[in-house]
Amino acid sequence: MSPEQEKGKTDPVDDNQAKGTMIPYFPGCTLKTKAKIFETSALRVARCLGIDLIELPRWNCCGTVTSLTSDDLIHHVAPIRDLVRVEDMNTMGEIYQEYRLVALCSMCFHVLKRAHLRVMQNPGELEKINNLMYLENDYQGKVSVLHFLELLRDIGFPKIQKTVERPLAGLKVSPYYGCLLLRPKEAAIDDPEDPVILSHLLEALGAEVINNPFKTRCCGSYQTVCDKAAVAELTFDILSRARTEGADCVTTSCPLCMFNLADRQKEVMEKHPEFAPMPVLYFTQLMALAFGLDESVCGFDQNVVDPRPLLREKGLST
Amino acid sequence: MKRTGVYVCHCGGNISEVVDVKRVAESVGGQPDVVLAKTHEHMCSETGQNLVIHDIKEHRLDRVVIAACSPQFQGPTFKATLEKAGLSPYVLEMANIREQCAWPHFGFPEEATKKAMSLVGMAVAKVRLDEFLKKMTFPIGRRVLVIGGGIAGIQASLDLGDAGFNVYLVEKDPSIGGKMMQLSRTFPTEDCAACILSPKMADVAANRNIHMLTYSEIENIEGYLGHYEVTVKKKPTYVDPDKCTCCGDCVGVCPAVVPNELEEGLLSRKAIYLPSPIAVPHAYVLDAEACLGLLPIACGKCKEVCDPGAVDFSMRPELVRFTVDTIIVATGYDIFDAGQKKVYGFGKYENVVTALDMERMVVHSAEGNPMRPMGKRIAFIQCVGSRDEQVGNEACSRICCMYATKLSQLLKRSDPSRDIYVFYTDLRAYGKGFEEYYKRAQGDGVKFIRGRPAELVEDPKTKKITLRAEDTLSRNIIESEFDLVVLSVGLRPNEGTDIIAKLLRLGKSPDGFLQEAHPKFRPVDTLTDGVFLAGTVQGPKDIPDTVAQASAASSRAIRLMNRGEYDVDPVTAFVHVESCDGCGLCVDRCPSQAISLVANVAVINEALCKGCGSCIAHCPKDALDLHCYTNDQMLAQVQAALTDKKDTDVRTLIFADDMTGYRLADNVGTAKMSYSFDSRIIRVPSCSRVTPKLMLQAFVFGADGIILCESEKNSNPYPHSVPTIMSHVSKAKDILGQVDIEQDRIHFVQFVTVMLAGFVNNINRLSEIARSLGPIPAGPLRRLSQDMDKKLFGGDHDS
Amino acid sequence: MIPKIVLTSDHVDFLKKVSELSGQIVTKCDQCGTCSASCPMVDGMDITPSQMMRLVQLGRREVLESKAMWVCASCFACTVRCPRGSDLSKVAEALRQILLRQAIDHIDIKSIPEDEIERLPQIALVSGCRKFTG
Amino acid sequence: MKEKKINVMERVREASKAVVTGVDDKDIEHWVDIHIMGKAYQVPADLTIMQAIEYAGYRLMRSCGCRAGFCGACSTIFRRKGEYKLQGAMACQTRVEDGMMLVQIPFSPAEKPLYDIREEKYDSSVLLKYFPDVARCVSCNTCTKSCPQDLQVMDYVQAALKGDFRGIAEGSFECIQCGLCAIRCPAEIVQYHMAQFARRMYGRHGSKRDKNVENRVGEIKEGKFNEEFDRVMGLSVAELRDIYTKQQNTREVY
Repeated sequence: MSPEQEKGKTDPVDDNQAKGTMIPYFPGCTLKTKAKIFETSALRVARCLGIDLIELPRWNCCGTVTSLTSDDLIHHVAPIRDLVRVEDMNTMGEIYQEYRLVALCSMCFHVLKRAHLRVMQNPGELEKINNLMYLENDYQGKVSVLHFLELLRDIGFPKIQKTVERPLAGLKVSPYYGCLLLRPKEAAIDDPEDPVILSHLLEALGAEVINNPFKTRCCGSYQTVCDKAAVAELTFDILSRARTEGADCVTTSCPLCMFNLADRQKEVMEKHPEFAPMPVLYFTQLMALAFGLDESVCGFDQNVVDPRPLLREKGLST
Repeated sequence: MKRTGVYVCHCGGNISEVVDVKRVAESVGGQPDVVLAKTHEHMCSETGQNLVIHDIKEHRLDRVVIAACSPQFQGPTFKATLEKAGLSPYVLEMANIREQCAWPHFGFPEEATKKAMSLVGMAVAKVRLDEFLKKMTFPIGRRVLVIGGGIAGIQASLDLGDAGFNVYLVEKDPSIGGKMMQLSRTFPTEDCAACILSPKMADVAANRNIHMLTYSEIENIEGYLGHYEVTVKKKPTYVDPDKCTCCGDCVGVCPAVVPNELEEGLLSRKAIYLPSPIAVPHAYVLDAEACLGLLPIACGKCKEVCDPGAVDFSMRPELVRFTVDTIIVATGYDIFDAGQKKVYGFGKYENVVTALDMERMVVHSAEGNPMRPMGKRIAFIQCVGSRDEQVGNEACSRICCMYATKLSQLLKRSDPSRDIYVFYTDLRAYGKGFEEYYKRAQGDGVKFIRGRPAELVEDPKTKKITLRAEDTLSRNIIESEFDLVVLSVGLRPNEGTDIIAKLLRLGKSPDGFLQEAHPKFRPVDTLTDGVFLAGTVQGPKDIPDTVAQASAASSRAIRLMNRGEYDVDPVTAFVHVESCDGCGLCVDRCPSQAISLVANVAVINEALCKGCGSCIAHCPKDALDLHCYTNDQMLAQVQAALTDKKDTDVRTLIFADDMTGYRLADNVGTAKMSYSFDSRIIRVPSCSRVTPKLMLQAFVFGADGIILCESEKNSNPYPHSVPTIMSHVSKAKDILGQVDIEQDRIHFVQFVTVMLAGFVNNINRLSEIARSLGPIPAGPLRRLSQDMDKKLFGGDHDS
Repeated sequence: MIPKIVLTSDHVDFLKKVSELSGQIVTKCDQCGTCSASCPMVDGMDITPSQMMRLVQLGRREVLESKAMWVCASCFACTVRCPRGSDLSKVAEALRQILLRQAIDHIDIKSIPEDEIERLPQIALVSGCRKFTG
Repeated sequence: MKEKKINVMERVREASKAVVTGVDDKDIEHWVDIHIMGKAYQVPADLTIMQAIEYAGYRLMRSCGCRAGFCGACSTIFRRKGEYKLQGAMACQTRVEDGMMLVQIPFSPAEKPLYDIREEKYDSSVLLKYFPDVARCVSCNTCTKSCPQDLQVMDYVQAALKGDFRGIAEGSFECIQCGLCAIRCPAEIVQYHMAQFARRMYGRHGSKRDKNVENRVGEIKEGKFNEEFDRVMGLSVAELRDIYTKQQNTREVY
């Protein structure tokens, strides 16, 4: 296959739309390292939908968790500084009137959005933060932080369905939302107790959606640093339940959920020898697969629990 | 020279602990027409009132100022006092130094005292110009509309009907009976609900004074106390109730099956059905929406089998119009939509039901034909949709504790091998016999666990429900499986109530139920004259409370109607004939069509005039005026409010409408919420009475800012007033702009009586604005006072 | 042995401190236990979240010796369910911060085994540092 | 007239004046008042901080190195008159100003981990392995603000979180290891040690070898400079000192 053909295959973008809508995008530290495949697949599927996600220049780590005390501002400086970069992109003319900022990682999304909400509700705090960051431009509050899933919802699931080349027929996927996309209410992308956004996406991809009553239950988050056992137990509960409900694999949108659900299966099996490994995939990997993109984009070789045998069994991979 | 007596009340310390009442009394002593100024411990007591009567006679007083609580509270008392002493009740003014001084400024005695002096000064200035008016009297008939045919509406109708009043009872369902008809037994006595209700329903049907309109909805209500014009839309039942023998043959042949409302959808019914075995009127109904087709007839089988020929497809909706004198609103409640509480999976899990479902299941089990298996392990979850900010209802629904106690006992007693758990947060057994009933349930072995379950999860195979809760008494997490989980759903305002509330301009309390006129002393009255509340439309309550309130509402209605006439304050517009040049500008502007031109002079029809005062602004000659709130009086109050203002002071005037603004200020005071001392509240019937001229004059006399506080449009007794005020305000602002005075000095805000914080914020904000703007410079003020009349009516006269 | 509690003004001060730091009116909690039953980490706690709230309501500093706030994963399950609209995660954070601000760290990042650090994603370490070190 | 009391420190100061400035006090027209460690001094207006300290009579045992802005030894923190901001600078590169308050930071206490760059995996995790404190960064940017070299310190710390060795190496290339960033960091990160490690790793594993370096290494290995090495190694201490002094004399004195 020639390079041209190769390109045509992996990039079914209409030539007229070769330059898609440019939207600033915040990767977050883990997407540049351990979750590289999440970024790669997301950027490519976005292109297929006519969106060019432009990496925010000079972005810094958002902090991953929101500081919750009333008097602490220093931990909100990082996310606000990132939001300043979005406004800078507009003033510098790198993008035109585009104040949306797309995040992929649930934690980044949560922190950026809550920081924005907090300073918008407390102008005094914004003033202090702006003052501390006197080397930067002031944050004007124009940015609207979006999770990639929200962007997909805005694009419309019917459109996504049209882009699908290889429907994920027969693949039983259980969506896992975790916490930070849904809670608290003011920063949620969907109903905190009964989210549907991933189900709608998976249905558009042609997969069979398996509802897991524990889809919003916490994976243990940062407790994984000091309490592996507790996290493994939660992973065991979540994945076992998904299997009971009939799922083949689980999909998520957070690198930390991914680590806890996938990497910690090792600890699960030490405690529960009967536990059979279950593949956990980023939703963008499944999108890439359904869009007919190359396996190097899908990056299944980088998943801790190799999904390829399952995909082959379902006739979705060679 | 007028002879005014001023009385400053201690209010048993309520006022005197903050305000130096003695200084307040002394402060007006110097005014030429103030004959005496006294203080008293309790002005509203008999000794206080006698003091006034004595002084009126002894000192030949012809004007009285009482500085005490809000006129909303004791105004009627003191009016009666003046009448007893042979004076017109309208030469009384009250200075509200409790709600507007002592309470909101309780931490600042000096400021409160100064403000009190100012308020008394304003009252003295106004009372000087009071006229010797008489009460107006209007005739009233004996017709009542009762909206809602539940137990509240039934009880109210029976009381009124028995007392000889004519009742129109309007019910939206095909049968009266309401929610009570669905219940199994009533707590704590365990009477069979249907058994005690059905005789009352039959009484309604039998009462010749009660005209029942079932399957009917209110289309429109217009008018006022003594003359409410009602339009009701009666839906066709397609079955002639007089011919129907209730044989049930039609049901057998009807092919259309829909969920049965009486059974909460747990059972089905046909399109043609008997609403309930105890339905009143007792006749079949054909549900047009469920029927396969009436126009044209698609099936018609029911008509074919009906021997008496009761089925009549030619029936059409009917508009019924009638006039009543008073109205009782008894539209009841809906149960909370349990599907909203998503963690409990109602609607998703087949073994999660509401308590009302359970009532029906218990009824059918008792009759020996259970609807569905109930299992051995049953859990009740309390406070579903109540006391829960996550679903937007902070209030307690009051009845759930006891109905769960009742249902759990009934279930346990009918099968003692059942394991029944009630998960509660607080168990409230406050009523007569309730605590004993709760104890009995505990004795019967029902287990009460103090903890609110967080989530329910269904087993995909067995369909059993796993419940997770903390036993907060032992601090353990309980995770157990149940065969059935019952959600004790709370009470929410009935959806249909909204329309009625809008038509009758009724306010809502924060919980969404309708607001009574006073929580303590007028619990069934509303702020709309002649409209009363009965039952759960006012808030959750059990059956005895509902019945008691229904009787109270009917008695309040009877009190109004029984005399054959009622009194109103003579707040009507009048014309200064000598000034009127017959231009007629006012005629079209009156929303009640109360003004006409007779012999080239404007004449007011007092029966039609509602006293809003909105016409006054339209007269270029200042010939229109309003009794009790005359132009001179308004100006005198404004001047008095500004006389003690120092150069460094900021002074804002708050015009507050009687319906909402003034009551809101009272509520703020009662809540002891503090606001700026700079403000002086001036009561008006509606802010549409505040003319642009008055606003501008206020600035000339030294005001720094003005707020007009008016009832929000939907609860305003004068529906036209909001646009009128807007045009007045924009006119005044225009002129301010022309003379370079900041337009931000005038604010217009719409309120409902619960917006306490909003009221305070607006007052404080205006003070801040005025402070930051600084005093109005002399130049613009001079120009304003010189050109005011020209600017106000220049345009109008040209056109 | 049932310990006797003597309530003093110190208890009031502690309640005030936690209330200010968390921005929550802790006394509003009516101990319904929804938080505890919602908590995914409760199995590893020595006191339940609602008990933690109770101790704070009474201003009892012993709450700082408990594990509960360190086991909290800030998943906000309690936050979205609290019928009184309290944000428990903020109360737990306040308790953590009271200790962290006294330079009492919950974990020593240098003590995490090197192979575990190599395995953990950045996101885990950053969040761990934020929540467990001052 | 009251006799002026002269203490030991003032005598030292008198003695060192000419040494520092080469100019007699009488000829100096402009003076500034400064505070060194809380004590007031009047010094000639055009001195660097380092010269001013010495003019004031202090002898610098530490906090003094190349005197040319390269070695990073003379870290100083100071506040200007009327300013709330705390500044950092190299004492040898910054002039005193009237009202300045200053103190030397001769050493930033920080442990340097032991590593063998040949053995380490060239992977993002290695940075966190040796410097897990990097994960504590709150992006407050204080490090950048305090850097006397005007480096974007925060940016290279963030690059470390992203595992971007090249970003760190290029971002920290002009770092002089003065430690002012680490002293001021609220997250107690040791930025400059981490950056040094990253530069070394990048040099070893990441960057392309430069052709000139390759050539020179080849030449050394081939023995092209053996003769010169032997000559220098054979010199006596006196000869070496002589060469050094001559070399110094040809350069500008700072």
